[in-house]
Amino acid sequence: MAGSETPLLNELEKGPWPSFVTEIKKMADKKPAARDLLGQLELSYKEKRGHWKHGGIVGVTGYGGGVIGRYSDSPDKFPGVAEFHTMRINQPSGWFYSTKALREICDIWEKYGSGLTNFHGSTGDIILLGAPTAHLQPAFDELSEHGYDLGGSGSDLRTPSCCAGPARCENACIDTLDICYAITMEFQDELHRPMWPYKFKIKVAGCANDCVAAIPRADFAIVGTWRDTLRIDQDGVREYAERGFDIQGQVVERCPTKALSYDPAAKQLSVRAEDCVRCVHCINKMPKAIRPGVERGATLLIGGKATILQTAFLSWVIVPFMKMEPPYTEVKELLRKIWEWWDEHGKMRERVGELIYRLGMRNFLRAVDLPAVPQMVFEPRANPYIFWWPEEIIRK
Amino acid sequence: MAGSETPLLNELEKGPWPSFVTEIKKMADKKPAARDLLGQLELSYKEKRGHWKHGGIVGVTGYGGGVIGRYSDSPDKFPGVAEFHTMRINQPSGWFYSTKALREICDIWEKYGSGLTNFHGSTGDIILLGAPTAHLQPAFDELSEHGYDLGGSGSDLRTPSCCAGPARCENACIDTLDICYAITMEFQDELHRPMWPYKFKIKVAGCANDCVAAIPRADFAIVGTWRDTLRIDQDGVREYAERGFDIQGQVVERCPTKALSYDPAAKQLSVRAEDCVRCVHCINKMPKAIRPGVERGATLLIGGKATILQTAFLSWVIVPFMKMEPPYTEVKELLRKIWEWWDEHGKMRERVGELIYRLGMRNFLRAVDLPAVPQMVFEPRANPYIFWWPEEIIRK
Amino acid sequence: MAKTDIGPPHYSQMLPPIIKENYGKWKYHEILRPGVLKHVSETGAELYTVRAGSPRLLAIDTIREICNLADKYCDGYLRFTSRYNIEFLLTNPANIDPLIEDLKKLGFPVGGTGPAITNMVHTQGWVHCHTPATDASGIVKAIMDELYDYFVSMKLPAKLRISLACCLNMCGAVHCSDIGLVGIHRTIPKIDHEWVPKQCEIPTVIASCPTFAIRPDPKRKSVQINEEKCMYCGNCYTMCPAMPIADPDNDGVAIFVGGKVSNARTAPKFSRLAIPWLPNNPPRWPEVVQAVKKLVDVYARNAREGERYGEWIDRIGWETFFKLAEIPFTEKHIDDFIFSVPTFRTTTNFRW
Amino acid sequence: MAKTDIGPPHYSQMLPPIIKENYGKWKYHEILRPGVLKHVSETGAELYTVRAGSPRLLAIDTIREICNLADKYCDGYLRFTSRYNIEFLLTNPANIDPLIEDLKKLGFPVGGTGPAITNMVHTQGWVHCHTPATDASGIVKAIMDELYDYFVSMKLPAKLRISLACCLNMCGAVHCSDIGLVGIHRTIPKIDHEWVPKQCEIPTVIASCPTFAIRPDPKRKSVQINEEKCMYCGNCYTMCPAMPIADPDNDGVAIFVGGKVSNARTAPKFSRLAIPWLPNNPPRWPEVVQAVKKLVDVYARNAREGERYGEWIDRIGWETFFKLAEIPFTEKHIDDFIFSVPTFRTTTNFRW
Ligand code: SRM
Ligand code: SRM
Ligand code: SRM
Ligand code: SRM
Ligand code: SF4
Ligand code: SF4
Ligand code: SF4
Ligand code: SF4
Ligand code: SF4
Ligand code: SF4
Ligand code: SF4
Ligand code: SF4
Repeated sequence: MAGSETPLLNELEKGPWPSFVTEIKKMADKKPAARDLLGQLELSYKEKRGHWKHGGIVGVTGYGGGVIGRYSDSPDKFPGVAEFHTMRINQPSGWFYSTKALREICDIWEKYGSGLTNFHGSTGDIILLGAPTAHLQPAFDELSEHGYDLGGSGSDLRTPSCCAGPARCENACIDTLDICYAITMEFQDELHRPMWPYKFKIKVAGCANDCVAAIPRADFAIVGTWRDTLRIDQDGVREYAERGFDIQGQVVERCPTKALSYDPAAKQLSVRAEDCVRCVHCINKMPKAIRPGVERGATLLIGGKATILQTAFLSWVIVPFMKMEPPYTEVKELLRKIWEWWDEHGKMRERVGELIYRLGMRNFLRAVDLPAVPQMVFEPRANPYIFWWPEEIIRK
Repeated sequence: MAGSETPLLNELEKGPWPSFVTEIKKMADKKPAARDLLGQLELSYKEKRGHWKHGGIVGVTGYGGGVIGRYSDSPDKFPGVAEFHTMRINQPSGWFYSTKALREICDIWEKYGSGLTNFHGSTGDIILLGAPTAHLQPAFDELSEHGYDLGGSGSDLRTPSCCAGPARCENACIDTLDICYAITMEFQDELHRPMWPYKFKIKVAGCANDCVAAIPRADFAIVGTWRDTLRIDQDGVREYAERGFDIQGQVVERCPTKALSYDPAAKQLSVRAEDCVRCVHCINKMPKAIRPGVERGATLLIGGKATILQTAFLSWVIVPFMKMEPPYTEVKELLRKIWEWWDEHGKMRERVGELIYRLGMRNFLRAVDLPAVPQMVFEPRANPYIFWWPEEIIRK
Repeated sequence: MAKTDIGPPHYSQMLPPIIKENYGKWKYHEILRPGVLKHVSETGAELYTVRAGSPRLLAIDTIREICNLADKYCDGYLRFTSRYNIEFLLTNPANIDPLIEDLKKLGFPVGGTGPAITNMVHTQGWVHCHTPATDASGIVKAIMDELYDYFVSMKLPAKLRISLACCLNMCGAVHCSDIGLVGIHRTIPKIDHEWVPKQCEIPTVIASCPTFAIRPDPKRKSVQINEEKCMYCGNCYTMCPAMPIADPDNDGVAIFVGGKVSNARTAPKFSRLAIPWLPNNPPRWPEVVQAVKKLVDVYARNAREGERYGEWIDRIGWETFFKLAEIPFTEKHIDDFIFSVPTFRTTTNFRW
Repeated sequence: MAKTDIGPPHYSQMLPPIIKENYGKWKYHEILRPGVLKHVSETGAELYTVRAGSPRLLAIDTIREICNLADKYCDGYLRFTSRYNIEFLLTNPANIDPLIEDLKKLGFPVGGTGPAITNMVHTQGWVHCHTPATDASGIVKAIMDELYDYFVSMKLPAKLRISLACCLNMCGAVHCSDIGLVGIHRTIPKIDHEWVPKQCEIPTVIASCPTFAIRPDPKRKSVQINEEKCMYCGNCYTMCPAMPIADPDNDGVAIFVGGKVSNARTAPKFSRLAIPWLPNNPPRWPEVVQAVKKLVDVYARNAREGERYGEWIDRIGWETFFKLAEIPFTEKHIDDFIFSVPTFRTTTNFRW
């Protein structure tokens, strides 16, 4: 496609950062969809507004989600994107790939789609951008043949995701990849056939750094932690000290609970275990000297979501510590109980966090059979609006 | 009254703290009201419930408030408290009294009431506890003759109150007594004739210690502060140091913004003025060495209230700094604007803070003509639910 | 007819000469001993204050006795504090001891200054109010007896302020107290369907409910309460006498901790739920008194010098507080009203 | 027919041998230089990672080129990060430089590690979505060009994460970013009363409005919007195509700052409003780019080592932030939605 037709977009080929315009152009000669996408996008740039029609339901046999229907509002001008649906493909845990796998996907998308992708969507799926309705089923069939499946969309379980975890990180307190895979496999039906009040997202982070943004971005966050004491290697401490690293200023004073103390003469660091809240800051700063404890598991949090409707929520603690061992029965059962309660009480488009807000943690905890613990709150209630269960009332 | 009739209450005459039961008993022989109060109270202690009827509207000519009607639910058993109304008398600023004044009040209450009082009610009034309906007007007449007036009750301005301030405190940055008096006098009509959606309370504190609990307990809090730098007397600092006072630990490290630094060798304390938030902690700890600055005025806050309906609010900043000089025109005008807006938009029983919550600070600030400043918030909004004024919209 | 709108007497009539002369000129103060303050003026003048604890509910005869003392030692002036204590204002330090002796004879303790427990802000209770869920003066007396020693000494880590309100209206404004006690109900109002239409404005009653638990009952021209939504605040009863809520067996006291009023160091803080309910057990509420005592003791033992109750908890975390205080944490401690979400712990940073 | 519900390929198929062997055994890591990590295993094995920036929107031909490099240097394995970057996993450190050379030729920058700016999380914008208030990829490209230097170096006080969502649905989940950009509308939806009854479920539309601005219009079997209550979130449009809200002149971008995701030191934090609106000015959004640049610079200049954006603001206070950043504070910065009250400053403790 001649650059002269997209003067505005061409501006975005300048500069050092790799350009998505260049990417679209790469496919524009081979793929009318890519060419017309460029044209329609140029129009959007000119008019400062989108040119996609509202919604549109498309899909593949046996699935209620996984494909986002998209139609141009100017199909005459841009016939290549008259139908430009997106397929969400469930990524492998931790976004690890063999080049073989990636090439397979590319080949399939060359055949059926625009040749454009997102690696990845912000929920974590592989996004195959733009195919006409008629190509969806054959594309899916071939993907399936090669071992790929659709991710979530609609009011279902969304594609779970996880950080690199034990595959590439010393902080990992849980096997994020395996947990993510096990949960994804266990709940294929929930993932593929929308049936809930709204979407439900699960993310698994190996430690409190939360490299996968589980707490802000998942309805259910699984975050690795430990229950004993972090491990300090005093030789490592000495190494940092001798390198001139400011242990007192950068580590000890930044410990949120002042759980650390440093003896500069002896070059020794010590921790008061009962005060450590496992924020991993000291580990981040001195990975050669400090490591998580050995009695490991996860903290489970619930309710995270973006701003619609009742503003964004961050997930909050519901289980301070759970052992995480295959087949992860405990967490799976908890998820089932949560969904059952949410499904029964949730209004349409009500995220689980919003439902808990509406009905109160007391009802949630009772329904899913979890004990209330102070770890669930920053601080207890300030108001005296306390509810009592019927059995607590004295009847004479 | 024979102690044998009140076995439960008698228990409350034991112990070192002065006993209210003893106080009631003191009047019981002279006053049937006090005697029957004791009787009814004993009954309450036995049955674990109150014995006053619900409400009852009584008053004195020309006033819509200032008297709380109260009727016994067992007038036959306790005729002395069949009618047991309370008069709220506006206290003098700062609760300072001459004994002459107190004796006058006692004499009047001996004549018309139960002889029982509260010094003071928790809004700040003198509470004259218990008089029959027929005595209210004559009691008021005589009080008025001696220079006393009623305080507030109902949906009106409540009796303003203030801390000891410049009368007895070196921290006072404003003349709390005079401001309290001036406001009370200016708004006599608002105080005495209920006409608003709900009550409105004003409290005046001389400094951030807020010894009158203005921020939690007043809809409108006036709190003294200064705009320049606090004053440090290094001789005073030396004195504390030499006395062995832990300046570093008790003062410098507790400064919320770490604005102070101490040189133990020179025994010198210094402050980074731009970081001082005038919390007065250092002044509290070292009153001989540190004093407020000299450019003084008040921070004004709005919205404080107890828990009904929408939970308790603490007042929040609406004017970071206002000079406070007689006749306090600026603050009076601001109050008028606030009331006008509240009166126009408030629902019945909606405190001004709740109204602002419902309609948004943007509408409040516009109505009362105050500029938005970051001092009004701990932190800006986290949601993108931003409203725009019609004039800000681009219309082509 | 009496004059109206004359307002209170001008404060200047109520100030002793030393205060008039040194008004706004105070330079610093010292606490000479529990209950005794010395304020020094820029002019060099010295004012001595003796603070005496008061039951607040005072017979006029007692006030007259107090006046006698003020006449004898203080040139006929005195004041009350924002927490009901009586302050005698002296110019002659030699009068301090005799005054304190005389106060002792009258049964008034001297103290409440500095790192101490001072008088409890409180309310009417069964003495005068129509909506209480508990008494006020009685519990206050019982608690102050128990904590008396903390009033007459200065041995706490910091000031400790206790307040009590006898119902959710919270006239004691206990919501920002180091320890706040609130009378609460635990059962829903009993609706008198005959009287509701006669005595109450239905829309007002409906609007009075914070949790929208009340709906109209058009058939009976009355209202209905959704039991699951009612948290027994009693506000509907305030608006409608035909919905009494008192229940002797189930009414009682909830205890909140960690609030503060001052801006010193940290912003004012709300008190937060420690103990959801203790029974009304007059005349001396032993369960409540012991709970408060224990709450004071655990603070006294564990907080650092200068740390208010809530500042101490901020440092150690609520999870540690509940452990140290040996109070079970329940779902009741978790907020479920409008501003609940910001209180939920949205981090893995916590102690075990 | 194709198999359904087979799920994703098992991750073990996707891991290079060195990772399989050292799975769960990593001991520590070092950042060798911007974009290059070294992980050391308990077994002594060393894994090198080279991180390359990606536009996220990738042509299959580009993916194939990336695969070529992974075949050449990494035994045929690679991964993507949670922020769209490409990570090459090497066992031989001698391959690092050649790989980086090859990446340069393909136009991929190496960096994004440590105290740097990494890739922007973002969304579809005009490329694929139907509800955007701004584009996504275009602004991201313009911003990353401007901040390129911060990607390929490690000279910031700490990690700085920028995200963008093209409408209030916030698919980019920008709400906890050091700098978060959100496409916003500023005018109310235009109701097509002919189509509303045909295309939309009225009760659903009414329920979709966070501020209860929508009420039924029974006459027209449509809905009405209360202008004063509408804050242009577009959620009704999501539910009802007959209520389009896009407005080229008034749509634009709001910028939030100070959020974070990690629990390191401090709990995760929401980003908070810095700049309420900047216009959509394609192709390169100069106003937005300059604003972000300035926000980065003021942080880079003023924050202390190790301080995230929000931690820096916590220390200096928002009042100082607005001064330093030279951003006017307006009533728009003051929250007026459900959880507003806890954000109001209920203390006199503030800076001038
Ligand atoms: C593709 C993707 C953006 C991207 O470019 O990466 C996306 C795209 C859309 N999202 Fe999203 N969301 C995507 C991740 C998110 C995230 C981020 C996340 O999952 O971490 C969020 C915020 C987190 C959350 O779930 O709260 C998100 C919050 C929403 C919302 C608001 C939900 C809420 O409760 O606040 C909507 C609105 C809705 O569901 O009606 C929405 C709706 C949409 C729709 C389906 C538009 C619509 O109104 O129906 C978008 C389709 C765009 C298109 O044409 O392709 N999308 N959406 C992301 C999914 C890719 C993937 O599967 O990997
Ligand atoms: C006498 C006093 C308590 C005391 O023993 O000190 C008192 C007593 C009553 N208050 Fe109060 N309030 C008193 C200070 C307060 C305070 C404290 C303060 O002002 O600092 C508060 C909390 C602060 C606030 O205003 O929010 C307070 C919050 C209430 C409320 C709840 C208002 C709210 O918006 O949350 C009510 C209920 C109502 O107004 O319907 C209430 C209602 C009442 C009523 C009138 C009962 C009623 O339901 O109508 C009580 C009459 C008791 C009686 O029979 O004497 N009272 N009331 C205080 C007034 C004495 C005085 O004038 O000095
Ligand atoms: C007399 C009184 C003012 C009045 O107009 O009546 C008063 C007087 C003084 N207060 Fe106060 N405060 C008085 C109620 C309060 C209140 C209100 C309340 O408790 O309801 C507060 C807020 C309490 C809170 O934060 O919860 C209060 C918080 C303070 C503080 C801050 C303490 C802190 O660190 O948080 C100081 C500073 C100090 O003591 O170091 C202070 C300091 C003072 C000083 C030292 C001021 C001075 O230089 O004269 C006075 C003697 C203090 C003492 O008792 O140790 N005053 N002070 C009140 C005495 C009440 C009583 O009878 O006990
Ligand atoms: C590769 C990746 C995980 C993945 O599965 O994809 C990853 C990898 C690492 N992260 Fe991360 N983080 C990754 C996204 C995140 C995210 C999520 C996000 O940004 O959306 C966060 C939360 C960000 C936030 O708080 O807003 C995140 C917060 C951290 C932190 C905490 C920083 C802090 O002090 O707040 C550390 C610790 C550190 O760097 O000292 C960390 C540390 C690390 C370490 C050092 C862990 C390790 O020992 O291997 C890895 C290299 C760090 C580096 O880039 O400097 N990682 N890390 C993600 C790379 C994204 C990218 O392409 O740039
Ligand atoms: S979340 Fe923790 S375990 Fe996972 S990649 Fe980040 S630092 Fe490693
Ligand atoms: S992990 Fe965090 S809380 Fe624990 S010692 Fe290290 S810095 Fe402190
Ligand atoms: S508020 Fe300040 S000025 Fe008033 S009495 Fe207390 S310390 Fe003194
Ligand atoms: S007044 Fe408060 S903020 Fe200012 S220097 Fe003193 S302790 Fe610090
Ligand atoms: S708190 Fe309740 S019961 Fe007590 S005085 Fe106030 S309104 Fe009456
Ligand atoms: S007691 Fe309170 S919550 Fe219950 S119905 Fe009455 S107003 Fe509503
Ligand atoms: S943020 Fe909004 S416009 Fe952007 S992809 Fe998500 S739903 Fe679409
Ligand atoms: S745009 Fe949002 S606020 Fe406005 S009417 Fe629609 S849903 Fe309501």
